[in-house]
Amino acid sequence: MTMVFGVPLQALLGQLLVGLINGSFYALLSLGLAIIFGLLRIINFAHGAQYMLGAFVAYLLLAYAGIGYWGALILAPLIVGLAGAAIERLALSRLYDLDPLYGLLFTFGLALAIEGSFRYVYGSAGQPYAVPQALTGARNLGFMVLPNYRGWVVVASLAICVATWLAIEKTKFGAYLRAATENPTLVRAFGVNVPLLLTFTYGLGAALAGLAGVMAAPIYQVSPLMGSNIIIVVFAVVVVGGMGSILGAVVTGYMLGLCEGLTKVFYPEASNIVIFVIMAIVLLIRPAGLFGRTA
Amino acid sequence: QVSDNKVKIGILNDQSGVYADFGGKWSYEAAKMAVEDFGGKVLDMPIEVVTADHQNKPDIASNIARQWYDTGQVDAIMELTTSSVALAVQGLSKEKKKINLVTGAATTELTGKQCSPYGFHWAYDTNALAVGTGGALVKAGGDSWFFLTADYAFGYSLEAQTTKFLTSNGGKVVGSVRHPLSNADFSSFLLQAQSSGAKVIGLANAGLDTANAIKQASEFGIVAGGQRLAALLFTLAEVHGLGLEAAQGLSLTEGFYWDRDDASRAFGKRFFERTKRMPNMIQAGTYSGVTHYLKAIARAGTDDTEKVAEAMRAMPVDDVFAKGGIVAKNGRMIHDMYLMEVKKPEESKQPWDYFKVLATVPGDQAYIKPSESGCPLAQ
Amino acid sequence: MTDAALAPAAGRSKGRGVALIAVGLVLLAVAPFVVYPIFVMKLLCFALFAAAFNLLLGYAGLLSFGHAAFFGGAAYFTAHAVKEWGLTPELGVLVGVAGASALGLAVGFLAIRRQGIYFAMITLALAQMFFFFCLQAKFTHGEDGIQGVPRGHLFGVIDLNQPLAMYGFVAVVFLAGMVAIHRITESPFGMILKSIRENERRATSLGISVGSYKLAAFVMSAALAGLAGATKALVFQFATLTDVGWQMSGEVILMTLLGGIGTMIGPVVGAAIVTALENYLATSDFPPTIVIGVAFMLCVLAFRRGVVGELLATRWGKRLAGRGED
Amino acid sequence: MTMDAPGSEIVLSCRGLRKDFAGFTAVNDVDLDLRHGEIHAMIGPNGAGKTTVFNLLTKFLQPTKGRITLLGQDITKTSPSKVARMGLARSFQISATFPHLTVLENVRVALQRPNGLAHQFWRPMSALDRLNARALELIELVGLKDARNRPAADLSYGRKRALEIATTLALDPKALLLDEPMAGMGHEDVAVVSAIVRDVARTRAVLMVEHNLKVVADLCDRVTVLQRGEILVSGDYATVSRDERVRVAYLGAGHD
Amino acid sequence: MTEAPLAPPPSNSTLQPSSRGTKPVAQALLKVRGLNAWYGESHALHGVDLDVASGETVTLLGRNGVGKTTTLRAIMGILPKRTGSVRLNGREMIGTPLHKVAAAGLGFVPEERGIFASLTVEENLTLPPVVAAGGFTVEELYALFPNLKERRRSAGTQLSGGEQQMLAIARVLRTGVTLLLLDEPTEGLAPVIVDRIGEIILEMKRRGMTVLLVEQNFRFASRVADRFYVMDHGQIVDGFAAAELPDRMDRLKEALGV
Ligand SMILES: Nc1ncnc2c1ncn2[C@@H]1O[C@H](COP(=O)(O)OP(=O)(O)OP(=O)(O)O)[C@@H](O)[C@H]1O
Ligand SMILES: Nc1ncnc2c1ncn2[C@@H]1O[C@H](COP(=O)(O)OP(=O)(O)OP(=O)(O)O)[C@@H](O)[C@H]1O
Ligand SMILES: [Mg+2]
Ligand SMILES: [Mg+2]
Repeated sequence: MTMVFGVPLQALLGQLLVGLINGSFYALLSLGLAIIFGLLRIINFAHGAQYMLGAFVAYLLLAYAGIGYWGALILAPLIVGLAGAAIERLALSRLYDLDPLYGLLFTFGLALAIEGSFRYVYGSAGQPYAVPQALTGARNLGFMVLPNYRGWVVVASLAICVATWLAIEKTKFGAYLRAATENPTLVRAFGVNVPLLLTFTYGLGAALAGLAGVMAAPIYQVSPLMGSNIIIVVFAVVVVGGMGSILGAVVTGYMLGLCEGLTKVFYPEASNIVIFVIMAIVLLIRPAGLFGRTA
Repeated sequence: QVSDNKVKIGILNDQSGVYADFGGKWSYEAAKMAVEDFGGKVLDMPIEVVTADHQNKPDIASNIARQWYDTGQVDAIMELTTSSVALAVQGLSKEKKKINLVTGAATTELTGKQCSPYGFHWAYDTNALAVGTGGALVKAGGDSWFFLTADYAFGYSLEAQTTKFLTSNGGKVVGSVRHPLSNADFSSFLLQAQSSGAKVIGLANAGLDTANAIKQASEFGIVAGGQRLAALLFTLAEVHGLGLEAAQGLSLTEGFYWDRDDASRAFGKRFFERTKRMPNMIQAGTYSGVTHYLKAIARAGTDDTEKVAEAMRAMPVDDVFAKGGIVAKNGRMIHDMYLMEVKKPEESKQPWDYFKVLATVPGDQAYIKPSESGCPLAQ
Repeated sequence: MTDAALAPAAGRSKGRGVALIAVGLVLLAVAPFVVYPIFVMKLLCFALFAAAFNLLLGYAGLLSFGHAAFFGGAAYFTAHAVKEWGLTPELGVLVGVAGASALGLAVGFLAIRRQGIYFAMITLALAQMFFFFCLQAKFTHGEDGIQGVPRGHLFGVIDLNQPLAMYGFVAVVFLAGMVAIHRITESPFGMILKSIRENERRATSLGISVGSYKLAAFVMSAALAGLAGATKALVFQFATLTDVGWQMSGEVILMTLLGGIGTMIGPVVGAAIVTALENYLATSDFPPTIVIGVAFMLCVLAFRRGVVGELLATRWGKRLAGRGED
Repeated sequence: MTMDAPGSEIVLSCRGLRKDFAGFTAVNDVDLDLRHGEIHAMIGPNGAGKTTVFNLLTKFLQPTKGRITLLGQDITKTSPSKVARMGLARSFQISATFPHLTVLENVRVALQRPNGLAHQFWRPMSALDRLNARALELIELVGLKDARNRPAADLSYGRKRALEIATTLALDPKALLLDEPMAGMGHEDVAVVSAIVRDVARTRAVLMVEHNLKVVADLCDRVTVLQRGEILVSGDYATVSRDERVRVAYLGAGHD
Repeated sequence: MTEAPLAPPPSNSTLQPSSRGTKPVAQALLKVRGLNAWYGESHALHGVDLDVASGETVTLLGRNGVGKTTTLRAIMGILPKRTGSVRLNGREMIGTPLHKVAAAGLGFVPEERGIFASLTVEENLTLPPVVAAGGFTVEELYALFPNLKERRRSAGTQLSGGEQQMLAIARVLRTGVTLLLLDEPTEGLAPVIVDRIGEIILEMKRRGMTVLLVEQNFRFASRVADRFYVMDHGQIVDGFAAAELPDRMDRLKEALGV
């Protein structure tokens, strides 16, 4: 058996794959966060709550409307996205002229309120949500047994990240978005309804978080606490990637997932700190983050 | 001889935070049930139950406890979920010469170095969980273990105590891995556990961490592959939240199960009618603790702390929760524990029909001998 | 050129300031006999914590999302020093403050490299690292926390187990902390801080090493937050993880925001409201997190100046502050 | 003001100064010498790189290439605040005051550090009162005496520029870099500021960017024309304004 | 020194107040009256009045900082605060949301060009939505500016200054707006490009477009403009037709500080 630093190669490959799966969630979440930050200059502290909301909506759809995973995959992000759009219209749009810190503080309060409400109604132990029938079972890859659902998560999240990236980099709508990031006033002067675009963008970011939530529901316990635990790590991902850089967020998401996976093999005690350590090092060497534009 | 002409019990626990499902507002319900069952009066004085949500903050808990004792005419505080709160309130109760009875927290410190003459620890502790799950499971054939341990003091002590019992019963530990607290993804650790070939994977963690580990173990087909999962701290409420599909085959230890005998079934049914859920050991333990406290007042003929505490120790505990339970000098209520296995979905005949009792662990084996607990009162 | 002619407004507000301070002192003296003393002590600790936080946000313009690390960290250091090393309370508090300052130096050194939201994120992440450290370090006893910390005898003579003695000690620490904060903000150094907040590039061009001043302010704020945390450890006789978590960092922001950023009494008022609210909510039917979350949102949307700020903005408030006449 | 060195002494100079921004060269191969007692103007079309040169000289930007010396010391790698402490002061093109501080406080902030009153956090604010006399002198010089207790934000644009000059002068610098000091000022103000600049320049080296050519012609001993980051021509005003390239690039064909 | 920078033009100015104001123009496409504008608390425009007739090219002259750019921005509505009246085809534009202004027929080429760095040349070119028929097609524009076609795949800001200016103008020509606001289109450009831009403006005029131009390059302006306005201190201080230009040359030179 081939060994790498005292760990069998096969096991290592398995762990790398697992890291990639984790990275998929980081990437999906940081993608939404980066889009919101890139255009709205708002650190969306409620992103974790919106992720949780996605998972909960999926659960509620199943429990009360009998709508299963595949339906939820479409509906839940839509619902979370619409809720996000409403929040943007009602509240966030009033904060754009102020210091960006107020956006951070508002979404912080929002996160507390959403999570608190769900904890109040549903407790914190969580709700059951099973892997969809079509994706149960596992496949032997030789070096590890990969549950089919995990395979789906990697493929789907990669597809979504690429699709979102393409939509933003290659379409007319994306061109509006990118242009509005640079100079919203001028884009408005060209006749584009930028306020609507902003509302849509926040909705899109929230929907991406919701989508990640639905995808997480069969793997992670659907609990009101699921978002607050992951959000800080995702912040670190976005800071390392370079705030506002969409590509940076996605690439860093996968990369840090892998780093974390490796740490779990070689020094598991540090696996929750490793991301912050990387962040500190990156900030020392490249204050703007790995993919950040301005120095 | 009752102070302020009434007996007032405070139920202080987490009702909105991470441990809200452990005992939560349902422990308050259980306490009220106990008072009603007792007849609402003791020594002809009315009994009152108050409650507060400490939000998992020891300072809020300590503040409320002080106010209750000093100005709120509260005679005893019970439940006390999470160890930092339980220890803080026990310290305070000792200073104020008031009774506190812990059902929600697990740490053996409560009846160890930090024990109090007026402090009681009722439903379970880490040692009992370790003996129940570790010791009894080895006897049932699960003799090689791999631990998934939460990387902080609570996890270490669960792991260490379990290890002690399983090795003394002829089992061995083939490996262990420490995972960060609030770790969402366990697949990496589960892969390591899987390839270790251990017969039992012990989950030395709590709450959402345990739930996630179990859910993901089922996804990776660990139980289906012949390995056994043993959760060291997990209750009925959490199995309910996980669903049988994911939880089937899991072993765990509780001090109570509603479907054990006729008395517990009757109690469970009444509790369910009030709360739409079956009681776990913390809620049933709170019922038992309140009842025992009231009995002790009746026996002592006063609510004077010293005398009531003495009476509580003097009487055996015989109720729906415990049969022949003994209250030791260090405050530990010693009673039987049950090693359970979670049923397969097809075995479950009705809602909340989740457990099979695999083994009963006698109280004197489950709990640390008072003389060895490190509590000065029991030397 | 007489000074009086230069700053007439300052002269007027000075008289009122003295009156306000007198009222505050009387309140402080009466409080333990009216309100529950332990609650007042807790409030004073949080008020000092919020004021220390405000020193950074309100006067240097830096939003730290990791201040709980200094508050809770100091609580641990003090608890350990008093319980395990048997130090007297005043030395224990000193150990806590020193620890918080050292921590502040390390966090500040990394964080001041960026501004605005970036600064907030970095402090958050670093504080989170410290949280994990506290979770795992042996001396903190994990989730049990350090319990049963003796209050001991102040300078070896005054028994702090006497509630009034303890109250007196906390009140003196609070006053000393507030005086220090007032002194710092109203000092030549404070003036430089203000100028940096107003226009960093301009300050640099005047030869001010912006980074060192920010770092100094950061360390001072951390030290004072540590003073509050250390005192709290003695009041409650324990130090636990709740005080180092990011929720606590959020709470201190809420206190400051609610009371009024950049004012001297704002954080004190905010701390009083939040602590009272938490205490009240504990026994009410309202879930605390929801109420606090909604309070946050309302503050940001509707009263960004906070209670004190909004009051000062009224005519009566302007008069009180001595600015009404101009 | 004690220094009375001969007018030929070079205070600030740079050689081969270059600044690249992501694939674009904003300043290229610029050599400048600022002499004691001389007013040096830098003119050129918008975007020619004038402000960038200012930022490079004051170290707000790090040059890609080139060497800068101040009073004979190499400052190519020095921090901006250190450079300011060594005696190089500047004003900003976009007016830079401390908006919520009063006029007096604005000037006093500049006086604090040279007088050792910057880091005392233990002393009361009244410790700064001894700076008031000097601060007021400067405020009077630029005609802001009546506004001394008003926040800088309340001042009109032109008066903010005046305040900025007073603040800059408070540092008593050896070299003074003024970025469009007259921009946004009325005619009389231009005259006042011109007089101030002429006065302070007697004992200092001054470099100014100015679009008001009348001011340049009246005030400046030497003019450097910058275009696309490079020096087009340098010399006295008459020479420069006669240069055909300058007329095309900057003065425009309509200029006589 | 006086507090108010709002003082009227100094009396020693050669431009007498009597010459102020505008000659009424038959069926003005754009009618601006009493336009005031502010940047934060600084008051930049003090009651600008001007008219532009359909099909006309009008040039706004004035020294640096007198408010020419601000006038264009205020007409467009991309300032935080403005008051007065801006009528386009009789329709009041003050109060119209900014993103509806383009549809009303106004196109804007900003002084700083506003090329988007994260968009390619072609994306930049096709960014503004088409608001009316009659604009140039992308092919026509590429024919007009071959440099752009050559570099259509490069990032917008990799272009040279001159090319960026072409792109900024071309971008608006596609949308079919009737009135074009051009802010210093020749700034920093080589003479040959200035000539090209002059030709383009003349071509636009032939196609019936209306142009309001801000220009420092007087020679260039005199080649394309039908009428002139002169600004000082945030006000229009003079206005005349191209034919009157030779008579006014001396006074202008002084007013413009050249
Ligand atoms: N940080 C930067 N990144 C990229 N390009 C920059 C940066 N700063 C300036 N530039 C560019 O460098 C060139 C020179 O700018 P600079 O501000 O020095 O011009 P200037 O001569 O001062 O013009 P003005 O007369 O308008 O003030 C401009 O094209 C500008 O866009
Ligand atoms: N964004 C801004 N914020 C504050 N003041 C501004 C701003 N833009 C311009 N100003 C000021 O408004 C006045 C008018 O400026 P404007 O840009 O309209 O002048 P201009 O005539 O276009 O000059 P130029 O020929 O230099 O382009 C100037 O005094 C300028 O300093
Ligand atoms: Mg410039
Ligand atoms: Mg302009």
